[in-house]
Amino acid sequence: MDGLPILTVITFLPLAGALLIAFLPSTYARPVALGAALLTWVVSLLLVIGFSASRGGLFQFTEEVSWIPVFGIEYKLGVDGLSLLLVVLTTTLSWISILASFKPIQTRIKEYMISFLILEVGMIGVFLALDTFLFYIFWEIVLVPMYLIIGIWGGANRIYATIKFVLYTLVGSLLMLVAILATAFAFQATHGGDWTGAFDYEALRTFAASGGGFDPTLQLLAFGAFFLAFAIKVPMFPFHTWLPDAHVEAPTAGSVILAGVLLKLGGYGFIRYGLSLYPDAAQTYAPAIIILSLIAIIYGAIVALVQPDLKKLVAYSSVSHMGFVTLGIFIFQPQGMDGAILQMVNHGLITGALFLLVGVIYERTHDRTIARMGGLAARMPVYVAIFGFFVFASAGLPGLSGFVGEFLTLVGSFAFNPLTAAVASFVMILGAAYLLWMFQRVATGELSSFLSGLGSHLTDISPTEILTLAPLMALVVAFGLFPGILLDIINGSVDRALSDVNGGAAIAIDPLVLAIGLGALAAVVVLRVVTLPMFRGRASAETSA
Amino acid sequence: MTFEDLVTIAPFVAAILVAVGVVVADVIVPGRRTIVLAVAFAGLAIVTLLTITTGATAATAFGGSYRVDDLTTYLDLIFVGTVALTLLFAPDYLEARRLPMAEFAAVLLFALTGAMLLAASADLLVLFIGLELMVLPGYLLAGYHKSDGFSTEGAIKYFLLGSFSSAIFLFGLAFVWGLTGTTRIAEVADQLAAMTATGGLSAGLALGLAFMSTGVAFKIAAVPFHYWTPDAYQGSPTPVTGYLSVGPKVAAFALILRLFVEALGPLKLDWLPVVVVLALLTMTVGNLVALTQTNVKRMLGYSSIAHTGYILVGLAAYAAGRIEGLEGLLFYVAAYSVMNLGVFAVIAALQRRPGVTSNLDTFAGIVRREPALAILMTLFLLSLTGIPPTAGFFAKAYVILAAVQASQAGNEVLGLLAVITVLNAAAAAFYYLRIVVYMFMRDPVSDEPSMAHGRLMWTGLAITALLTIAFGLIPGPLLEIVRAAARAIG
Amino acid sequence: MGLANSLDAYLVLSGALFAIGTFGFLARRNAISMLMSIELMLNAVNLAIVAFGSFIPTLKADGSIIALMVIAVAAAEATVGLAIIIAIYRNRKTPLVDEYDHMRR
Amino acid sequence: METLIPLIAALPIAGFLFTALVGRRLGKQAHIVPVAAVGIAWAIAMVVVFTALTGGFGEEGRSVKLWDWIPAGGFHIEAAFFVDNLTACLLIVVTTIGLLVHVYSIGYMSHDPGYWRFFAYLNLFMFSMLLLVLGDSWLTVFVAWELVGLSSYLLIGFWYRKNSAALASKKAFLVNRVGDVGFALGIMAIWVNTGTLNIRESIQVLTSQPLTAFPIPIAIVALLIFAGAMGKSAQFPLHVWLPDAMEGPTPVSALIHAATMVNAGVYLIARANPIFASAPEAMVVVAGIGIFTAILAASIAMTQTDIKRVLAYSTLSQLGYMFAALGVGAWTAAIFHLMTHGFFKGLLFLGSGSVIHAVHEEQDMRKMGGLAKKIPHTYRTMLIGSIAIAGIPPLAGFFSKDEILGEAFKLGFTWVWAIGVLVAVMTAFYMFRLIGLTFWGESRVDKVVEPKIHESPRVMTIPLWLLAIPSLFLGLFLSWPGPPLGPLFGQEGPGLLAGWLEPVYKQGFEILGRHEEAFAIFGIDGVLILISVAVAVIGMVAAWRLFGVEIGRLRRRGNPEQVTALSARAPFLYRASLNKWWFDELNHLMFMVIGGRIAAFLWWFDANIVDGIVNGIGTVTRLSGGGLARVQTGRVQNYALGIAIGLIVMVASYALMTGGG
Amino acid sequence: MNLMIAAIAGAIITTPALLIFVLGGGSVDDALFAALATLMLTSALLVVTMRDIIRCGLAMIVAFLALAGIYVIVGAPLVAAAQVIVYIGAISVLILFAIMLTESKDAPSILVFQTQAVPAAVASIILAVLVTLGISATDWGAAAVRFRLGTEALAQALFRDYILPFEVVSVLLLAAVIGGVFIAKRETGDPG
Repeated sequence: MDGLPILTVITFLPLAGALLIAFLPSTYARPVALGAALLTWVVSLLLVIGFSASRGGLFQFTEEVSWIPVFGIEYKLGVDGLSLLLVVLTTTLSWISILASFKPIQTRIKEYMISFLILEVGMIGVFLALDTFLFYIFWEIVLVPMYLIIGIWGGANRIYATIKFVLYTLVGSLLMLVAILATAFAFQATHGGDWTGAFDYEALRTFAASGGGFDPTLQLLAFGAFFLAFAIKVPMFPFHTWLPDAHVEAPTAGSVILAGVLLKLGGYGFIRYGLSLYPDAAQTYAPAIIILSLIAIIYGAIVALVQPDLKKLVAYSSVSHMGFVTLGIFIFQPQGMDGAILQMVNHGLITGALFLLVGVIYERTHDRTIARMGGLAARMPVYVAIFGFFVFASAGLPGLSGFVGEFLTLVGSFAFNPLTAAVASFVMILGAAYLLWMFQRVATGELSSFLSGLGSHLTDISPTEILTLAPLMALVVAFGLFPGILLDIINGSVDRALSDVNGGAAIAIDPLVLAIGLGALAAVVVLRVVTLPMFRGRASAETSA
Repeated sequence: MTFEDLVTIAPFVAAILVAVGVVVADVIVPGRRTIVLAVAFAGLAIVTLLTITTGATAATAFGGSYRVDDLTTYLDLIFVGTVALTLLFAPDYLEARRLPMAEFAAVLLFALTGAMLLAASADLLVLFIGLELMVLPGYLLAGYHKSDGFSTEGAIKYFLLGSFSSAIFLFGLAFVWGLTGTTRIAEVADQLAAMTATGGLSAGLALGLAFMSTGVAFKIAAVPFHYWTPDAYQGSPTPVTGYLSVGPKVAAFALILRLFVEALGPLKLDWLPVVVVLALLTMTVGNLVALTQTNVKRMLGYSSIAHTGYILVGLAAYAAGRIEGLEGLLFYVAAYSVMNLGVFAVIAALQRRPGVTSNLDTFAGIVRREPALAILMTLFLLSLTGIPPTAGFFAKAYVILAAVQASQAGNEVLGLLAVITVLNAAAAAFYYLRIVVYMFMRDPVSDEPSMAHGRLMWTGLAITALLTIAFGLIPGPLLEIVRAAARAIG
Repeated sequence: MGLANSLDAYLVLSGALFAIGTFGFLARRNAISMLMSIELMLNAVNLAIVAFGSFIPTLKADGSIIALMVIAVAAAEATVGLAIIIAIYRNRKTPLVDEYDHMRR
Repeated sequence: METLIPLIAALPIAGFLFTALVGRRLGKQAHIVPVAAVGIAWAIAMVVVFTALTGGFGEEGRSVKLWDWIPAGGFHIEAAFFVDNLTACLLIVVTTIGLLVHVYSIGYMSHDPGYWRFFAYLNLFMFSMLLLVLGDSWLTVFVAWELVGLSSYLLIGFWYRKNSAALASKKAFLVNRVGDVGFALGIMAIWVNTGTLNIRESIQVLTSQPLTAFPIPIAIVALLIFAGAMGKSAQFPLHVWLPDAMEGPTPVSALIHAATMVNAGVYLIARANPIFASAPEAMVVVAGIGIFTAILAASIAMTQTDIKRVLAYSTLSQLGYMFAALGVGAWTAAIFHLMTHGFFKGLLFLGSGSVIHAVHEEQDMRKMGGLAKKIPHTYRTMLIGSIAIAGIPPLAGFFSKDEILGEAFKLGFTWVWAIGVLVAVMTAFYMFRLIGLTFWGESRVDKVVEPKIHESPRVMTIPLWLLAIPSLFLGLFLSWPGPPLGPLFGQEGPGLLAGWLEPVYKQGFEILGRHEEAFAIFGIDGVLILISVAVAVIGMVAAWRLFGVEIGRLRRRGNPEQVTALSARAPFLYRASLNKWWFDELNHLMFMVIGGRIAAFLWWFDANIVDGIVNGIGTVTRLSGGGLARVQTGRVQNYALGIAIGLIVMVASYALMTGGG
Repeated sequence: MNLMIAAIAGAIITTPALLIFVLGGGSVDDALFAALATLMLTSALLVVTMRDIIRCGLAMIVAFLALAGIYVIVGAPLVAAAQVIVYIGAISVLILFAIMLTESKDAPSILVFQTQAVPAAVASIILAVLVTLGISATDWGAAAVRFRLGTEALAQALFRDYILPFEVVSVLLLAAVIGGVFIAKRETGDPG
């Protein structure tokens, strides 16, 4: 496999598919797109086979071509355990969502498939790029197709949502660009004005690791910029408000990819760049980030409780779940990091599946309002069974993959500071609460008048739809029972990332700080709860299920 | 006047001859646009050839009043390209409105000669005349659709304010002459270096600088001297708008390079703050106002103002001591030229049928009617936004890099400028994407049949699109040229 | 007391003329008056240039030549300007520039 | 053994998967595979149990490793099974009762459309429960912990069309989750303290080193684990879910909510006995909560009218006993009571199921009465169960309950003993109230149903009798030849069960410094026995006086007026008992009302503050743009003036740079 | 009537010159300069203030004449000549012609002056002041006396140093004419 540049192949196979679609009549759009995605998936599986987990911390299959020699910018790809997982996740979810959009998407199918494949190119590229400049380019490439997917095939309020999504993301990423350039220049300046390696991730990393690394102020500023970009993508509280809008408006497959992969870009960026290039700054920021993560975990779950719209509920649950990712990363504990990465993968699978499931209902009812559902179990038993499976998976039921990541993160944070673990583990209750409540309102009880009104339209889940969900179920079970598969792959990357931030030796969060952070939130809440008038109406409306 | 002199100015002379040739051709066989175009393109080809061949070796002519170096060559190529592309885009539009091709081509080519002279001038008087020769045709082109109220209105606004600023600029120039006692750029620079070495900026020089800065700021449409831009752009025939947004602007930057960077180089640190403030105002105001526009041509007028701001960042970085700033500026103008020409070309194509406005809702759902144009438009808009891998992105990255370097070299305010630049870029995304929204995500207001577009139009669009991508994807070659050009004066 | 021999006198004079021209340009409504004001400004500049020419030793002849060029340029400008003025007068039937405000904001 | 032990758990899960996938098509044959699976599992389990109790695994037991589950660096978890005598005891209860309930269900659920689904769920539960008792590491136990929660959720909500069932199942899962959080944190604490999650290794570390060596105080660890136990075993204040859980089919109540799952907490603490032994303060808490739950539940059980709810509260109260026992350190007694209670309470529930079956899904005892003749098998078996639970010798309940009370007293927890005695009175009372209202007196059954009343089929009655047998003799069997009867017949040494569990508790006892003192049958112990027998009788007789009795010659009519009079005499206590001390209302206020408002507020906060800021920025930008556009008047002169002003500013600024020009 | 005005104007203009000449003891040149300067400024002011645009045009011619005179004094006769030929001969005529074309007649001041006339005035005065200050504050390294310039020297310079601009200006004029003609000429079917 050394002969052919397999990474380039993986990255640009979808593009080839897109071009093909562009030149074929639109009737071929669906099969070609699916074919391309499947092919990419297969190749990515080959990658897994060829990958040597024992050297998981090192970049393998690296390709290097000089691109803009003037600045030493290179077309450099490589894969380590971390990126391998995420790439496979991407390729898997891609073909699944393409398959899932066969029926829902009927207009402008050609453009749709093309943008979807280009989206895949961008996402894979982000994970494989080993050159900060290249990374940034892929990062931005992701933006455009998603913008179109939401904006063209989205719901009623799609334009507001998509513009919000793009602008929000752009603010972050452009600042990140400044940071990338600043870093590169700092590197060049310290290497006698020689640009070679100024954008090369590994060179930068070794420099950052070697005594002192980058100048402290530069680190603070640059990490700040990176943080903003990633925090918006993840999304961390309080940068998350674009997410519910985007999810609600996006077509099903769009939501799947958005939740399944796009959010992971942030977490990946933190581990790959945030920690490795600016260790000291990472240490400095860590407490704040940890507090934000805790807030996100609890806050997201609580807000999810009262969402009237299925997709919004899942969206807020994403905020909560991704909080675990950032928490796990920034406590600088091996278990935490392991957990964070697992959480990324599992959230991708489970939340992706949940969005697919919501899509299934939406296909039949053209509605997502929880209040109008009810009693589905009577009419769609198989669907409800699968739905229940993923609901519990998302609630972190042991034996399914969701649990391992969550629990590892908690273990790590407990080792870091029991208080954080105590706070975070509350989500075990809250998560179960909003998920089961939702499940109860949708699936159980007598069939709601709205649903019975649909009559024969309310058919049980179709084989195609099952086909999209089955692989996810299989993976969720497999990773739940044998998380070792994943852990072996990522261990190397985790150790390296942690050694980059010198094992978090220095960082220790002052419980006081934590208390203040949470206290602030609590204070606001209490303050408003004691004086309720302005939303009593809604409160009663939402709590009466 | 020796033979060497003639060789040196050969491209310039050739350009003049092409212009005259077009007129003559039209006199011989009136109203045959094919012949006109044939002559024009053939001539431009020759000009290009000469530029490349003679540009290879730096030389001066006419007692050092005319100078050829890598910068000259680079700029000349941009000018020639701009004019050639404009000539590709114009015919469909003019034909539909029964406007003659010959005069258009001739005037445009005269403008080209002016721009080339600007780029090559080593003498302030030549510089001034080149400037006039560049702008006067501009006024005429703006009013080229003379039976159209908007066109002429734009033209007269452009003309009156333009000549007003010319007068101001010239007044400043006069002071410089008076103080330095010479018109040769090199000597001016030496004189100024000597003067500033002893006791800084003298009052007269300050006056001169002020007047010249104002004049130049006007020509590049920097806030608060930009007022003419939106009206002129909106009013002019769309292909002309495309040209106006690129040719005169780039030429004005050539003027800056020759006058401020070269002649007034010794006063760098004195005009740096002014440039910083101008850049800041220009990009911010440009973008903010563009947000509220509903007429695409006008919106893009403001956007071009904003881009002036970005380019000025490069200039500021240079003034703060980073040659990269100059490189960034030069790269940016090239990128800016292709993408802006492209974007206006698409609008021109859409307006082929007379009476089609450039209002936003004209663009509603055109992807149904004109998918190719819609996609091209999107490409150019993305480039203007600065999304990789496009020319616009790399250009922006370049000037930002320069600014960052300058700030790390101790001029922190440049760092601030860089940050504000990217924030602006983010805000700008809103109105660029708004057009995309209309094209792809709205339903068409009227169901007109799609229009046929001439082969020339498609060729031009193809070229611009390719360059837009190429500059972003493989900027290497262009970078080399740019650096050489920058070294010629930096 | 040698007014005619002091450069400043000429320069101040030209400055004054320039200011008057500016005022005209800002204050008048008629396109042609504005054009005339511009001509005044250009002449002011010319005066300054010529004055420099005959007081700054190194400039010598250059002053006059520049002045001649400027005059020529001014002529060209006037031609173009008048042409445009006539054109728009055809469209709008008024020479008052501030009524050419169909494009704004 | 390497294959047998895993098979015990593997068979039910296989049965579950099979039934879940194809059961729908099997119709009325759906039960064959699941019941067979459990049956075989039972057989194997018995083999394993026998080997274990005959010392086949040695003192420390036998563990079987399957695979490395979570190899996350220092955090290494194996998927492994472990069997020792404690496990063996639990296996007996779980597999036996499980099997009987399966059989019983064949009859009970025969008319239900979800027949196959029911058996699938039952198998899933069996797997989870077996995994729980077999788990070799804390995390495995936790997994099972959650899985039993899941299967209980599924079974409680089995009749998903009933909203009450759906709500009850949700409530059960959530309340359990509260406990689970504690358990999870406890596990983390153990890992942080010991660096391993293998139960025996971690306990080894915890007991071998000085307490000060651990970052997390051991008392905290103990309490966290206890929190988990409270959730599953429904101890106050997490007891609220169990009564509602009666929404599920009766076999479920018998299996999960009486005999097996609710005992998980007891098992857990017994398993962790050295940890608790090292944290006396924690043990006091356990004892306190246990005995409080006991009396609280008993007080409620006295007035409930729903036959299953009475049994549910009785279960709570009995569990309270067990925890009290665990708290005072009478671990053997706890397990003893766990086993006996498992059988007779299972019996009672299945019996009540049979009753309900007979009167056509009627659960209100006020609409029963006089059923004794109509459904004799059910009546007899249930009577046995009641006597057993009431603590009348020589039935099973007497031995275990007496051991608990006796130990409590002798270990100096007099207050526990006192309350325990009180509870014993109440127990006897409410059990015979139940029997009286249901089987004796004249019938109050709906006239329409009256003639259709019939005894349940054999497939249901046989399990009842099979359960009646251990209810009769298990106590004697397990305590023999030890106290209390052993000494009477001049026997020596500890009872059978005590002998079995001795190795399990060795460490714990050592830490507590306990030593077996001689059993004084003619001394203190005898007195205690007499007392507990006496109080049982008192309670029984009191019930007879109020609700009548019809045993053989002993006949007496109930006396409703006196009942109302009594309840009127202590109105508050009566209402409190009737309304279950208003715990459901409290929870509703706390979680639905206040919690709901908090959530609603946060949503408002999100939409208007967090997002408001974001959108606000956008709006401000847009508006400022509009403002700036105002400059563009379209008038050349205005523009020119602008330029002129700009020029002036420019001149001024440059002039400043010259330093005043 | 017009003669009257002209006479009065002449009187006003010549007074400062006479004052300088008689009282200030300046040379004839000084006096002439003063006179011409005054004349120029006055007529320039008239250009920008008078209502009747035709008179403005005439006043402009006067101003240019005066300027030409000043050129002579300062020692650039050739420029003076060019001034007379080009401006008075060509441009002014052009302008007057345009005035006829656009029928801009005598008009009430509301039609003459912008609403912003006052700020405009202020701005221009400030500008003038600033410029004057600047000029007076600067040492231009000027010679004590102006020197006259011989025509041949001029030609020398023109054809040695400035041949290029000289040629280019012709191109400029050519362009202006071609374009101007096109824009100004009335097309068939055009309105007006």
